[in-house]
Amino acid sequence: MTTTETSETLHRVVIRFAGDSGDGMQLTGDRFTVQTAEVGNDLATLPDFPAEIRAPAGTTAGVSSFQLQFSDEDILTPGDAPDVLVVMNAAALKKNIGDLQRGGTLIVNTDGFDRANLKKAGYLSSPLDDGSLEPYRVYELSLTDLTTRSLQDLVESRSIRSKDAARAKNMFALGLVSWMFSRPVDTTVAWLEQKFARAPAIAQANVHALKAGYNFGETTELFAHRYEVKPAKLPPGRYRTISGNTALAYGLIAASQRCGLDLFYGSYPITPASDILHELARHKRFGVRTFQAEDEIAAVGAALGASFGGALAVTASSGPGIALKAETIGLAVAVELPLVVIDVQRGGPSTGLPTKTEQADLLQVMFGRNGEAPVPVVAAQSPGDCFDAAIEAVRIALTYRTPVMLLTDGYLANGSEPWRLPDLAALPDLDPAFATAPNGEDGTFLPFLRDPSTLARPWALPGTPGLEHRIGGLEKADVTGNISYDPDNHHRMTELRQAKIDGIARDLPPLGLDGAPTDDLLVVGWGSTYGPIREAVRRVRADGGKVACLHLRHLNPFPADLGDLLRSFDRILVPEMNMGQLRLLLRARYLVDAEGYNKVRGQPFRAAELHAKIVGLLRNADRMPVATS
Amino acid sequence: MTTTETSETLHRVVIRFAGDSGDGMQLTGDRFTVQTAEVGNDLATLPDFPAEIRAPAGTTAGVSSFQLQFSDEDILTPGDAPDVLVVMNAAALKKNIGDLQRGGTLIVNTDGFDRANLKKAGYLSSPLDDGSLEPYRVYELSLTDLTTRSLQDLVESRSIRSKDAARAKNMFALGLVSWMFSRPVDTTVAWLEQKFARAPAIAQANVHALKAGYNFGETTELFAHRYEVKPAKLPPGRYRTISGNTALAYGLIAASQRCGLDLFYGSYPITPASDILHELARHKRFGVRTFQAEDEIAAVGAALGASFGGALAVTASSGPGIALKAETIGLAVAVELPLVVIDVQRGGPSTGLPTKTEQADLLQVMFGRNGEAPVPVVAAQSPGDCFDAAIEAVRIALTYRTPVMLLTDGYLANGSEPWRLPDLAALPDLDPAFATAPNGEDGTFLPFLRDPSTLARPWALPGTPGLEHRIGGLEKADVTGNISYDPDNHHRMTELRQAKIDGIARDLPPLGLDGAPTDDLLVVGWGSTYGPIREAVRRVRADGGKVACLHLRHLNPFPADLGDLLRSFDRILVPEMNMGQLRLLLRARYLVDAEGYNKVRGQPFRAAELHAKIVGLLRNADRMPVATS
Amino acid sequence: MTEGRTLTRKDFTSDQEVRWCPGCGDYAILAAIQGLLPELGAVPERTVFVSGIGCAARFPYYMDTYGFHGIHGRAPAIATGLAVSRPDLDVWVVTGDGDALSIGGNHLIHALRRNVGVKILLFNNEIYGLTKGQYSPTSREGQITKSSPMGAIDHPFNPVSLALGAEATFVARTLDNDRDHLQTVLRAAYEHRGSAFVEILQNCIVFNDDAFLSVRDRATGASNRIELRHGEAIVFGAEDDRRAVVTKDGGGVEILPLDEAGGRVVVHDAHVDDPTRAFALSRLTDRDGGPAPFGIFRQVQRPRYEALLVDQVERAGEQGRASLQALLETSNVWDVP
Amino acid sequence: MTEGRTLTRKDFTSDQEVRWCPGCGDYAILAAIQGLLPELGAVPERTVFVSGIGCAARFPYYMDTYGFHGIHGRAPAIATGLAVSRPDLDVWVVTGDGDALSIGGNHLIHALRRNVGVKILLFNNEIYGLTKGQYSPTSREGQITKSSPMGAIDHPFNPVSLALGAEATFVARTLDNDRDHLQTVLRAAYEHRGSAFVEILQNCIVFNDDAFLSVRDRATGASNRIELRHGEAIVFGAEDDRRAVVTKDGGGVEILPLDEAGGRVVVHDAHVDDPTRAFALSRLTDRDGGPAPFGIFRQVQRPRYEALLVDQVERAGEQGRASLQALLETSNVWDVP
Ligand SMILES: Cc1ncc(C[n+]2csc(CCOP(=O)(O)OP(=O)(O)O)c2C)c(N)n1
Ligand SMILES: Cc1ncc(C[n+]2csc(CCOP(=O)(O)OP(=O)(O)O)c2C)c(N)n1
Ligand code: SF4
Ligand code: SF4
Ligand SMILES: [Mg+2]
Ligand SMILES: [Mg+2]
Repeated sequence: MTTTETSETLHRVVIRFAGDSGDGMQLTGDRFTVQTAEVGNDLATLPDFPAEIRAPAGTTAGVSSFQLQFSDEDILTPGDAPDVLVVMNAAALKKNIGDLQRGGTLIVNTDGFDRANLKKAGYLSSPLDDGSLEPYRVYELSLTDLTTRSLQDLVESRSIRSKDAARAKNMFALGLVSWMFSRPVDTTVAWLEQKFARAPAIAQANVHALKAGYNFGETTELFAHRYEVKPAKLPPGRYRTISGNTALAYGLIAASQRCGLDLFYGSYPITPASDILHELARHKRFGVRTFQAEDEIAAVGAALGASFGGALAVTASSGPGIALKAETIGLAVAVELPLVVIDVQRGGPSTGLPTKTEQADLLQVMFGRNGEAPVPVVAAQSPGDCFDAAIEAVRIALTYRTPVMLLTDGYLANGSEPWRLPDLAALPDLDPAFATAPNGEDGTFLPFLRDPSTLARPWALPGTPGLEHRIGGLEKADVTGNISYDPDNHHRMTELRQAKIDGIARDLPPLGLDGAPTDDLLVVGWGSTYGPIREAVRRVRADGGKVACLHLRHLNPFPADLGDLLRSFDRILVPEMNMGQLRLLLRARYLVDAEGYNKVRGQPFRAAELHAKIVGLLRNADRMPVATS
Repeated sequence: MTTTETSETLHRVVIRFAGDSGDGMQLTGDRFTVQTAEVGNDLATLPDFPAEIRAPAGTTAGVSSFQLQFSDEDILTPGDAPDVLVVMNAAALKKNIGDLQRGGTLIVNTDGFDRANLKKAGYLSSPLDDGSLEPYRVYELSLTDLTTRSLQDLVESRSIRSKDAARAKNMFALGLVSWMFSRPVDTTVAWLEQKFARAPAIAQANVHALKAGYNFGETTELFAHRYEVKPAKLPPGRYRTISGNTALAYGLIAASQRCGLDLFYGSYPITPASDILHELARHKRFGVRTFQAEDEIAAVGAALGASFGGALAVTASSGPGIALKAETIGLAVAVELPLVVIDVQRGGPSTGLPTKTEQADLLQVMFGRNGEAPVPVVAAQSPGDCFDAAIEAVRIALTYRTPVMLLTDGYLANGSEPWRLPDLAALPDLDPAFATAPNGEDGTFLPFLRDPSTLARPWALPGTPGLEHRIGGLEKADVTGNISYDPDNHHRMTELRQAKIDGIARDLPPLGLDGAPTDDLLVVGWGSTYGPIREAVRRVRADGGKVACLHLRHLNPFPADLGDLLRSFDRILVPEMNMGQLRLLLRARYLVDAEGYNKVRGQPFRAAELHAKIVGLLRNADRMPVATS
Repeated sequence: MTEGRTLTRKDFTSDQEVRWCPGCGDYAILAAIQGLLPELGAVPERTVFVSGIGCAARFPYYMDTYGFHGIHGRAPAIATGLAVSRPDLDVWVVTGDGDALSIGGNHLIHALRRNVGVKILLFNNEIYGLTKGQYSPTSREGQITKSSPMGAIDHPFNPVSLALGAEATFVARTLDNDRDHLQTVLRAAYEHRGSAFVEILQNCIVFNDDAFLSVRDRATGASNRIELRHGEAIVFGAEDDRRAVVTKDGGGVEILPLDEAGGRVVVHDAHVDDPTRAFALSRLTDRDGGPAPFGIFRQVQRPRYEALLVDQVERAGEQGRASLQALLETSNVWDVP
Repeated sequence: MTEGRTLTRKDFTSDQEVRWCPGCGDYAILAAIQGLLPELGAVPERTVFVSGIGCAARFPYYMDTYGFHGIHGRAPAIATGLAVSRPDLDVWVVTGDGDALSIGGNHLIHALRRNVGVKILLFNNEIYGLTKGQYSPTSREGQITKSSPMGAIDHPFNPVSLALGAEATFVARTLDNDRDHLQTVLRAAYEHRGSAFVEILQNCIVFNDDAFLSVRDRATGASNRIELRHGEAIVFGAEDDRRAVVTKDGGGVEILPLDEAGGRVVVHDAHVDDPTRAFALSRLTDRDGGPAPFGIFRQVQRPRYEALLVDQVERAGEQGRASLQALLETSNVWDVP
């Protein structure tokens, strides 16, 4: 350490990297995340990028950003407003400056502010000169120039082109910020060397730039401060960072190992679900068979065919693709075979906002099929939780011989957090319990003779002698499964299918209420709003408000104790990134006058807005200590 | 008239014809319906046939039937239990006898009761001999034999084959029953001559058989009775009988004439919606363009393309096909173009019961799309009402530039009733109100600048100079319609789309409550349950019960006065041929503790079961005069 | 495969009543297949029939094997998933001209290009039977049906041409009422390693009777059937009216009286890799009431999709036993004590 | 059609920023089309671009015409409805290899068989661009992509073969970086009365750079391009390496050095009704880094779908003015006083 430097200890920091789509901001953020995890901080991330592969360079439409919150205590969200903003060009400044905390740190790459940049960003005069940045602690640096100069040798020796040198500026920035927040860069060095193993010169350039940035921080006298964020006191265990899509893929593989069935994953690429396919395709050694189908209908159809054959069958998509799968999911309901259907939700309707997050498919997955076709619905609440949610979806599908909808969203899919590796031995037992022998009198096989406790039907695999049978989408006679147009049978079968799904509630553990039934308000959520809701509730409590919260993993059927819990509160708030879908279900089922907080902005909630909403409600009801106002 | 005959006057009769799929029961029923309409009775019909083209001859699976109620007063349903049952074979007896009123009239074709017939029907001994038919007034006739004998000349002269002669037995039966209920057969004679114009011998055979049946009634002494049902006192006007599918097709043509746009009908065949396509394909002289697409997705896609081009665009299917259209309906929501989507509901889930009726697609059409994608929903309540419902759907689509879901069902589609021809001049004015000139400053065109009162956007047709614009499924900037990923814009557009649909409620007339807000119970229905609900309510009132009822044409948005009306009742019953879909919506929206009466039997409700349910509810609440118990 | 069991057609016949119209061509196909399977050494428990929706698609219910009556058009997709996860099974798809070529066209062509080991039997009756008589993608121009009262205006697909354009490795045509031919073709399809596409002309007696009269008529049909036999010159017709298929200038083939054919008679080669000649033959059709080719147009080897996939799984597995723990730890980990 | 207006490429250029990656082949196609339309006499208000989803499918936003950015795969369906209801418009479809051949395969082949008057431009980059690099139905066997880390195992479609198998009346291939060729082909497509299918090889610089190197390379590509010109012998190659396309025994065509070709050189006939020769030519591909044919494979006349439909509507109309009242009274009516 140089002598000029003082080191300040912070509890939590929110940092955002922003630049052009081509500037490598996602990669920078990813690496900073890994380095931060290594230091032992708790963290949460929020990548945000345009729907175009590379939207017009230099424009605000082309800005890509990555936000990360890290802390020495456990945290739940990627943070509302950044404390530190790194911008690579004028457009990135324009688009992000409004979010930066007053007094926050702004690191500007001045090389991204020439006239063309300013014009593309829509600036008439340079914001660097007009005083508009006064509220911030601004560091203006020629990052591109500093980077190229640090790589001059490599360029001169023709190891790399000068274009390549300029491209490494994100690594320079990463080095600098790593120094600033005292994060070691060794793993990034190793990672770069592996990633560019086939282009050693490029690897070298990036490593060089990274170290140059780090050293620049250390040697320059520009920065008065260096910060430290101490490790968080996380529960003991082995940790890694993980994104939701990866956790989901791992969860599926774990479930497949656990139940002893090969995983069949039928899918058609779509943002933000494609990465699950990419991840699984790399793990064929676990017996995973990935099938990139011609469309979503074929993907789910193939999965259902594989399920008939005895595979652990999974399909995934985002909203538009789930709509296409609707008819086949209905068939799966009718034939009662295990199937997991993953919906990584994104902004809608229609193509909507493909790279943004939203929770507006709940009613679609509940009701988006013809006829009475009930399907269990499970939702994940954080990136790491996607692992558990996947296993739970598989458990229900296998136990009840039913398609299960598993909901995640764009934020969970791409966001990441530290994740404590699960104790594999403690994962639930999953048993396919295939039918092996005739279940009828006189040795016949009755494919719709149900298990009296679960109402599940037998799953008999082709290849098993004596259990030959036919299934299909026409109504089936109870027990025998033969085609039946009998009116009473149809009513009975409709009731049985419903009762089977309703019965899943029996397995569910009691709901964990965070708070007391005597609190003044209950906040009910589901899915990725978990972090912001918990965070907001913490803050409200810190302000003296009495608020409880409840986060639902199971959206169909609802847990058996939900009704009583809801009815023990006078006021219920349901924040959702949709226009009130869970709220509709709760009101219809329990006749409780739940209120909504509904925003569809393609962004996760900020804890601050939820905090404000809750405090407002409590105040209206005269339930907020005045001191905090 | 022969001397042996006495004529009895009845108020209402329920008759059912039942036979093998190949026996022509649907045709017989249709003709009897027309003859009955001509006499001036009010009537309602219920065809019921297997999903197979010609299910196994002689088995109960192959039985096809047609039920008709006719009366001298206005009636609402095809009747619960038949007074008269005509069966052409043993299987038809087996399947239908349970429904016949005790003391009812049973006409049996004994030629359909040979050993093979009995075996196929699953009879161990002949029901004609074992006394089981004692509760009925049974007429055993060798219908087949009587028919062939009456056609002996034609067979002998080789004009027809003896197979053809036997086939005409349904006409013999029709003749007999026509005599019995004093209906003239002239129009059927004319109809037969036209239908078989290309095969005059077949025409002759059928006419012969028909008259032979009629004369048989007149001359034989078997029948003690002949019945008369006097004309009903219907509102004055010109009448015809009409089925729901035909009325729907006519409604679409009328709407197209009214708004001056050519009708584009994109569809893929599916039971029970195909007849709309067949009907429309015959009316190209009205400028109708029917397009039989390669699948349902193409059908709705083509319709949406046609709408972009300025046609009155309509697509139709049944539940499974509607599921397939979901993604494209979402696109229509996003691009805000007029489109009518018809769902002729049938038994589900999946392929379900293709030829049976059900109302279980309400939640699918409400929510079966990704993202927040609100769509107006309109439902028809009787066969003739399909005409008006179609026009209302078109009105909303054109006025609000939105896809509209129009719900009918298998019962409405195939059932028929007398229909008073509408006064065409009094049909609503429909104005496409195309954009013709730029609406922005400096002559630009803003495709998402909304009409302030309806929030509808301008509909600008290709071919119009100066209004060139692009639409699509990505989120659009308010006003300009350019692609926008702006968070606040997305929220605003989501709210605007919702507000536009909610605003439709402003146009809706006050709800017509049948009954008084002080009544003890409110029965709320929608769709084809109209008839049985009204009939049941009449009966309850006749018993002294105080019950009101309400039938909803608009299921989204709900009429503005619905909430107040609901809340003025202590008890609400919602009978539906599903597991409680409207009920869910009402409970969620108005927090009223509505109870359901839910049956999915593939059959319309019987007035009797609803009567029993209502009486039971009133009794439980001590609200039923004891006298009637 | 029969493991000492002697199976007969009864072992493949389910107890369900057959629900087709009397006289429907589907009956003959059902009987032919029930009779053939035991001969092929197939066993009921390892045989699966998958179908979509339509009259034809009711087929699985009548077979005492495993069966999956799917939804309209999706049978090739369902069958693909089944075959990929269970390459040990015999997977058959039974489909109609609407099911396979209208709503299911995409799944069909993708299954064929992938060469999934599924045998696809298309019962082509040139009509939608189950929905009571609308025109289909194989109906003829001008055909009057319920949905085309003024005549169909759609130019039809030629199923064999389409399959060849979609890279199919096995393509054949046969018909319902020639049991021997049907069984011969199906045997070859069964033995083909990869996807097999068989168009079976099938008479719908109710809605499109005699659509194939020129080639199906008991008396005269045989003389209009151009039998394709690998390695043989393509000559057909009645004794007194022998005709030959000959190459045509500018590509393609045509029909000439045998005595005018000269040296141009085509010798059929189903195994040649280039599908052009098979495509040329497919252009001879009975649309105008004339002769049409029957038999195996094309039969070439290409790796099966599921074999390639299994191979990747196995190769991946060779890298050592898969450990879940190791997988979770692929990324940098740290320990919190 | 321009009615005295003189239009330029600017009249077809919208004010929207073009959002493709720098160096993407799509730019050249866009510029070529914007430059061509005024020459063809097209007018912006009667021109409509319809697309699905993908990088290519962003095309309509950049044209100052009417435009409809649809959903994935459905552009041919949307365009069909538009063309059928508005035969007066010029309707173009812009689609990608995933959009047209994967999810949208069925709509594509049905539009082609119906011969709807829609011009379908398939930008084939052999990859899913917009979703960041998965293999597509035209990707090559063994291709390593995000979703095929061990190599793609799907046998690809040959888009030209598929279109021919689907009864297309106009089928052509061109490429992004040969503006003259592109414009010549598109002009012919525009003038064709019926559906036109044009495969445009397009370089995706980010996810599949140089996929078409053998035919697209600035220096050597031209010599590997087999130019198809109606009525001309098919000869190509560098000055010192002239090669010819010749007929092959057993059907199909192959490539020989010109001096070995003898009398077997194929004279291209795009107008012959039998699509066999065009199909044969389509089997020559650049998959192995060799030469491939460009130009118009097939161009034959068949009535347009929408013209046939309009004709039925008009013929129906000749039966006299349609009266709604009369329609309602077609069935027996009775009066209640
Ligand atoms: C999604 C969906 N669309 C439409 C239908 C209605 N439908 C059932 S079978 C069929 C066509 C049958 O024709 P084909 O495939 O030729 O079989 P065939 O009955 O002639 O054997 C149609 C349109 C359906 N069941 N599901
Ligand atoms: C229903 C649906 N499924 C999947 C997607 C995701 N998606 C968008 S474009 C695309 C493929 C693009 O490939 P291609 O058509 O070849 O176009 P390119 O981007 O290469 O130009 C996919 C899979 C989607 N938008 N909608
Ligand atoms: S409708 Fe035609 S295809 Fe269907 S069962 Fe009857 S005869 Fe066979
Ligand atoms: S990803 Fe490929 S196809 Fe898409 S814009 Fe970039 S270079 Fe073009
Ligand atoms: Mg058919
Ligand atoms: Mg592509």
